[in-house]
Amino acid sequence: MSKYYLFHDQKKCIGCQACVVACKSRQNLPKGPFPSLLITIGPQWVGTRPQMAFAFMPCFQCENPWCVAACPTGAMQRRPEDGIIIVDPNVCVGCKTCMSACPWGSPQWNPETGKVVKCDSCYDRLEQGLQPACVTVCPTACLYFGTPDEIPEVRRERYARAMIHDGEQEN
Amino acid sequence: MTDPTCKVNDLGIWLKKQMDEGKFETPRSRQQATEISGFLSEVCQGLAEEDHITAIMKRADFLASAGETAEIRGAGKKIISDVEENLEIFLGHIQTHTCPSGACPMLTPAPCQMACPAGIDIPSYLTLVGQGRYEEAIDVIRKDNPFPWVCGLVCTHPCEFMCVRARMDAPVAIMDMKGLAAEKAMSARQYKNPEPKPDNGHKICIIGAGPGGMTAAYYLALRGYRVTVIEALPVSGGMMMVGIPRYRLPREVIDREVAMIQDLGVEFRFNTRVGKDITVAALEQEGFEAYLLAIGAHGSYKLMIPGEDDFPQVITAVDFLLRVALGDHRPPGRRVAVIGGGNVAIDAARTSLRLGSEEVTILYRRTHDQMPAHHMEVVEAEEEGIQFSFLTIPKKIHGEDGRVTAIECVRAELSEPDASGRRRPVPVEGSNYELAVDTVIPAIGQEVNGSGLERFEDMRWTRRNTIQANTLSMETHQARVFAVGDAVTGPATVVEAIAGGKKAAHAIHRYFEGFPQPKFPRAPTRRGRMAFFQVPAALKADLKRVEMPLLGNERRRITFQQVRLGLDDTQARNEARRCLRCDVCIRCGRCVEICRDKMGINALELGYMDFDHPGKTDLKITAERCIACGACATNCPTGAMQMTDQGGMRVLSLCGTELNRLKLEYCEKCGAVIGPARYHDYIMRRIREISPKLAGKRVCLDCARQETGRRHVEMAPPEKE
Amino acid sequence: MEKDINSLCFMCSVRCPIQVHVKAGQAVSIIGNPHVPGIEGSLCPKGAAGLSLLSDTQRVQTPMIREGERGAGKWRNASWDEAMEYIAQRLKSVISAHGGRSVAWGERTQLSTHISKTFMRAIDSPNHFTHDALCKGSLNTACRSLTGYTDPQIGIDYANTRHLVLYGRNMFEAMEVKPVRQFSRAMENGARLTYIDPRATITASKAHRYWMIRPGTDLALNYALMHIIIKENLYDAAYVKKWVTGFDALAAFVEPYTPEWAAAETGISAREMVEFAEEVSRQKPKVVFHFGYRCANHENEIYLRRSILMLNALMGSIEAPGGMFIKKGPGEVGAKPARKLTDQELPKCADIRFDKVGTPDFPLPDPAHGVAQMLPEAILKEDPYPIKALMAYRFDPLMSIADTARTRKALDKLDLIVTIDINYSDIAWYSDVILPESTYLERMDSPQQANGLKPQMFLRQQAVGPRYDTRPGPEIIKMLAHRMGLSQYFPYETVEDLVRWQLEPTGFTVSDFAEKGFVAYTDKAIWWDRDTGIKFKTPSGRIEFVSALLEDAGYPSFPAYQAPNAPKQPDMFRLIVGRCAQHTHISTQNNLYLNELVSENPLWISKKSAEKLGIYHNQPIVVSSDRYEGEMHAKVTEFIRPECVFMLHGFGHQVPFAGRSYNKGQSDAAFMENITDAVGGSPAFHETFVRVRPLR
Amino acid sequence: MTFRNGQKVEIYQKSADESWESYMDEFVGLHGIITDPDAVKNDPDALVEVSLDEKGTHRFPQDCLRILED
Repeated sequence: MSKYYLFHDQKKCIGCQACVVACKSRQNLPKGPFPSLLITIGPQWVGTRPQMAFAFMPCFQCENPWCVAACPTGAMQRRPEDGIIIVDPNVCVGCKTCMSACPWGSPQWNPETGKVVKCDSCYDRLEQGLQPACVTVCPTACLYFGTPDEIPEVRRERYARAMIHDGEQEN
Repeated sequence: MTDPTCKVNDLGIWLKKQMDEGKFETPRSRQQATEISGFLSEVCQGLAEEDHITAIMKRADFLASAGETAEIRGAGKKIISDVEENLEIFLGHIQTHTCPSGACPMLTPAPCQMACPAGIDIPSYLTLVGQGRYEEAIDVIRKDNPFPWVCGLVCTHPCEFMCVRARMDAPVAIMDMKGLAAEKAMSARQYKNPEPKPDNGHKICIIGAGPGGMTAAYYLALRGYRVTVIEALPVSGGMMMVGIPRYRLPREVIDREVAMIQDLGVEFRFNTRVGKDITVAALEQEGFEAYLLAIGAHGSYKLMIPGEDDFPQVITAVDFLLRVALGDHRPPGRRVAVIGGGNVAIDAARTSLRLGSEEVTILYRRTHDQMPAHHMEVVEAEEEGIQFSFLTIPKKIHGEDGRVTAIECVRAELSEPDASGRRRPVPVEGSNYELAVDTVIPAIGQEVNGSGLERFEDMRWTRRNTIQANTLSMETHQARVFAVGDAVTGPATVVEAIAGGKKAAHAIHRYFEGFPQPKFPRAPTRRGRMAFFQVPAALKADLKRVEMPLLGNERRRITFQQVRLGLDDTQARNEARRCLRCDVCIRCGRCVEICRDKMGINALELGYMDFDHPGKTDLKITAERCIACGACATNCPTGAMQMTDQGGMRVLSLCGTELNRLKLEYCEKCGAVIGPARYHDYIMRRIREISPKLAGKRVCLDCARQETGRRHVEMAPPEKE
Repeated sequence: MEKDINSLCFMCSVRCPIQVHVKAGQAVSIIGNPHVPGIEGSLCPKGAAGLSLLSDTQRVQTPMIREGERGAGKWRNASWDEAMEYIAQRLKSVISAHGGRSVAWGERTQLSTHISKTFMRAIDSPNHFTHDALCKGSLNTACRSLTGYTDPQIGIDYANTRHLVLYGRNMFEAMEVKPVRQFSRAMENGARLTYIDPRATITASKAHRYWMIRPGTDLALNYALMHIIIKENLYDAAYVKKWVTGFDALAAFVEPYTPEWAAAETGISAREMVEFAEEVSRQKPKVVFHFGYRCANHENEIYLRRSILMLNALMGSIEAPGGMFIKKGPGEVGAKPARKLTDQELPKCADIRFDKVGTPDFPLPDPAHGVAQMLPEAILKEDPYPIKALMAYRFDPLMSIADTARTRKALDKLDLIVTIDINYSDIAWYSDVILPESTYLERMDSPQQANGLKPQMFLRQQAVGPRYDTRPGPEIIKMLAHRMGLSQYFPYETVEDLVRWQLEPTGFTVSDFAEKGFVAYTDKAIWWDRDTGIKFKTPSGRIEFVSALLEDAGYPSFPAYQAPNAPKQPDMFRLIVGRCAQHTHISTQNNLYLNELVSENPLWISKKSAEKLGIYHNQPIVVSSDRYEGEMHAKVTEFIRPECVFMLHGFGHQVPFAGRSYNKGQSDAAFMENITDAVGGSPAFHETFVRVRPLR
Repeated sequence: MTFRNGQKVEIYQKSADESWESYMDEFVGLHGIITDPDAVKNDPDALVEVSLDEKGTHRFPQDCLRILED
């Protein structure tokens, strides 16, 4: 785990994929790689209600990253200062071992460069005091990024708020 | 070695750097620069047409005139001047699809093609021959050499010296493959001329019907010139016909290929020596606008020993071979001494034997190993019973009644190496002896006989008594007069004369078109990029160079039948599969380096790649070590190394040589390919310590991601939780 | 050098405020304008894909003049001078032969529309029309019939609503960033969402109540809801008394439309309707029955839209926090809006419009927009007079007007077709001249008058110079006007000149926009007094249930309910169409990133119907209507009513130069019949029936 | 020095001979193989044919050549 944490509030997510596009656009990627991906589950009927869920899949920036261990060239690295895992394109030779090693499918293949690309939590933006691109553009503000203590207890807060309002309106 | 540089590639690199540094701030200029960069890259990859230059210049003009900053305008100007100054190189990339600098990987020619003086696209025709496509092979060869059959039999084949396969075992039999193609195409009536351009009205006079003159005639005729060839002898072919004996080169071979040139409308005038039978003034009268001197080197050096000029039985090898070629088949004598150690000496000796001479001895000043003659020729001569007397210096020719009776020689020994490292033969005092012979054939060198060319007054001669000509354009110091072949180089090879003839044809055309003459050696033209033969590594490694079958020794001694009997289809098929396809694999070594130094796997042992320090090559070891990660293929700049999934296997191949073949595994969920077990084992070993439990489950990357996503979602109505 | 430019997006027509980061002259990132409350950096996926439009090599890069047959794809590149001269010569000859009225100008409404309108006035043609009718002409008419305002003049207070009711308004896919963001927050605070659609969309999956209604029966539902609300006194009686006319007539009219009757018609249970009516009544007036966005489905479209608006009126939610409001302009605070070129003294055209809007034949649609789908018949029948030239400005009749084959036939009769566009649209490909417009990132535009609770003005500011030989629309029109000898109406050279001229009366200058991208006329939300101050612009000054506009034109205010048309054959499906979050109409299908996300439009078909036809998921199928037959892929799903099939709009492009979208999917317009709501003006896009069979 | 077919050589200097042409200047330092020595009489004055690594086959005067190995 990096020192940061990205929380995806699936309740608010509408699956629009602005996050995915902003991510590709930031790295100026061609067709193919998705360093972050939004996975749609459903729809399925839950009673009379069609239910869909979306899972946002950036890199989880593992504490003990398999991709780094698998990489024979040293291109895949964990930044000591913040634990973000990055790939150095100057060292990567495109052996794809990181891709196969990662259980979450996070490292992606860039067919234009013949190298791996991945979510690097937009560390360049973080260094400028900004949020990652995906978090910044999310229209419903369902993505939260920060150190774990900064992440709001979203679900608990929502419940509390709903209780207050519903109390007013419903019974 | 410094990194190779190419003007086109350099400009592309420079432009990219300018863009990376943000020199093109306005998007419009940046777009123009991006487009130029794209065009340059296409030029470097051989994907460009000539209008690419126009397109580049149009955009550069925009930058130079409408660029928003002085820097952008400066860049535009630099691009314009770079292209203008190096137009020859830019056009070369586009027209020939080769960049001999080595900086443009896709355009780097094969060493064999570079070595061929005529620049034949050897890998392409070898492939075609290997597929039995002889007609197309001949078309490819004749784009650069109108004498594939002749050269298929007698070429000195520099290509084979440079053949990379030689660093593994023995060179590909490039020459023999060419001979086969010509024979097969001719026999199937598929040996055809290309369609010539329409008549352009210009008249060209070529003096000498040897390989140089006739090659020029061929390419000029194809370009629509009206060509006349003037020949002093009654036959065409020059030294090919009157210097090379028939058992090496049958007359029919020359005749058929010359006939192809005649077929293009080239006029031949035989028995016509310029300066004697026709004057230069008369030729001018006829309206010839340019001349090509291709008179060869038919004069002979003299032995400068007593008795040389006193007997009719002393006949130079050149004169002897000419006489035989023109039909005089009397033996020169019973006991013949041939003097010299070169190919001509061997030819004279073997010819004498075939005419019925009983004893033929070659006298040579130096040792066997120092004989300049081609090794195979020496071996075949020895097999036929030619005697050799080495370290033997002729001193005097003795005779009686106007007939030669003996040659007096002195034995020699080699000196200690002198300052230049040369070991000279030094006569041993008092070792004189006489060898009883009735004929002496000196074969110690030829020279140009320039008589009759005096009217070309501005032409200059070298101290070697050859015509001085620029070896790129074949121009002499006389305007409108070009020269090629032995007349320029001194006695040299057929293929050099052919190369010269082709260069001269280009130069004459450029002269008429008003184009400047080339400043650099013209790069050979890549005629295609043929599909690879799929060959297992073991077979590739084990295929031995084809052995040319030879005529039986008994027949050889008594007839002029062709000695080298030629290859058959099967032999050719196998021989073509020995080719390493250096037109695609440029031996940059990136694959080896990545596999060994970056991946630490070292599954590629391709020692042949280094010209200066070839190491061990083991094509079979890859299958033992390679994990099929594909990094070599990904980083291969030319597509020589490829990794593909076929028939349930992942196959790594280098120019079609299957280096490794591993069974694919499939995703347990969706059935997508997930690569071979050995690859996964490699990864598992690397991550074992941090993921000890992970084993067995094989899902593809997409499914892994989907799976994880699924585990992360909650599916519940959006109400209170 | 790095800088941030505050500007306006134009990946769709919503024009969300954006901020473009520019480094060494190149745009390197786009985010939502962080200075704008309710945006705060956010973008939709289309907005996020803006840079791939900017860098697209598959957009029009230089003026082009057709060389071969129309649509054959043979072009020569031309200079702007050459292209303008070419157009001007041909326009002049058309005008001299057939008069100014023979020129039509079709446009997707945008910030520069006042300029093209000025051009048309200057050449004495009444035939400027916009895309609007195709989207929501009947809604516009419905709004005017009830309130005197058009739909763009009415806003929705998403942030404070307690209940949002959507009739097929698929707001989480056909998304506008600010409403999505505001309503997401409202939902977090307990706001409820009811969604009514024959197809279960993502929006449906977010709703607290989802009704999979029988297609075309929404009006039945609404009549029943009004029946319940009136019968059970669930309406805001004080508000109705004060602000509504014709309530009694409505009450009498809906009396027979019981929930039980509607249940049979719509497939929604009567009990649910009653529960719903009771719920919204508790929440009133913080209730919004959304009047819709694209409202062009049925021949009685205007009456459905009126019924939705009437439900709002019954809830007392028009001009109520958490409900709807009338947008306030600068006049509310005594300030002035930016002026427009059309404010000038311009020739008055005496001719009627080609679509006959404003005549007794077609009295009610908004003449400011006209009725685009009338164009093909007007050309073909030369009724009311010949049309000989078409200027298409970011508007594509081939893919936007139903019945493409017919439209193409009409276009073939024209002497001149000119397209101004960024992309190689299908109409561009079918034109005689293509004039490439600079993208929204490469140009400044006329200021946007953003009326609302707090009137503001936004400015699209140029982030980067044009990448190709393109120009901003206002400069293109000015160039053409100059060639036509009409310069006097276009007092500017550059867009910046124009903006300065427009801003003159406002007291603001261009530089005032630099910091935040907008200027505010006030910082306080303006609500009119619900007792005394709501300024309805109807003749009565109230919400007219019984509408003077309609009745005066001879149309009823409440027509009796008519069941939707049945298919001609029982094996046919009603074709319904819609949008996804990743594409804008017909304009983004070739965008590198958006195309990668959604590259084709499969046909949604219910599992039940598919099983009957032997069609499985992802199978190639043939879809045919009376107008067209084409191949698609089947998306077999439980989430659509069995009597209808669905396809996304905007696919099936036929331009080889736009390689990513070329021949991908099918265009809904090709299948459709060109049918119009004769009262309101919208086309009826959901009145086409198709057959589906597996591809053999 | 006599040159034989197949010997590896280096163009180690420019030649003073008249047959040396200016484009050959950039060949200095390159390695190659003797492909056609003086095939007749080991004349130190004869031009010999050398195939250069990646730079083609040319005739050179002998004073610019040096044998790299036998």
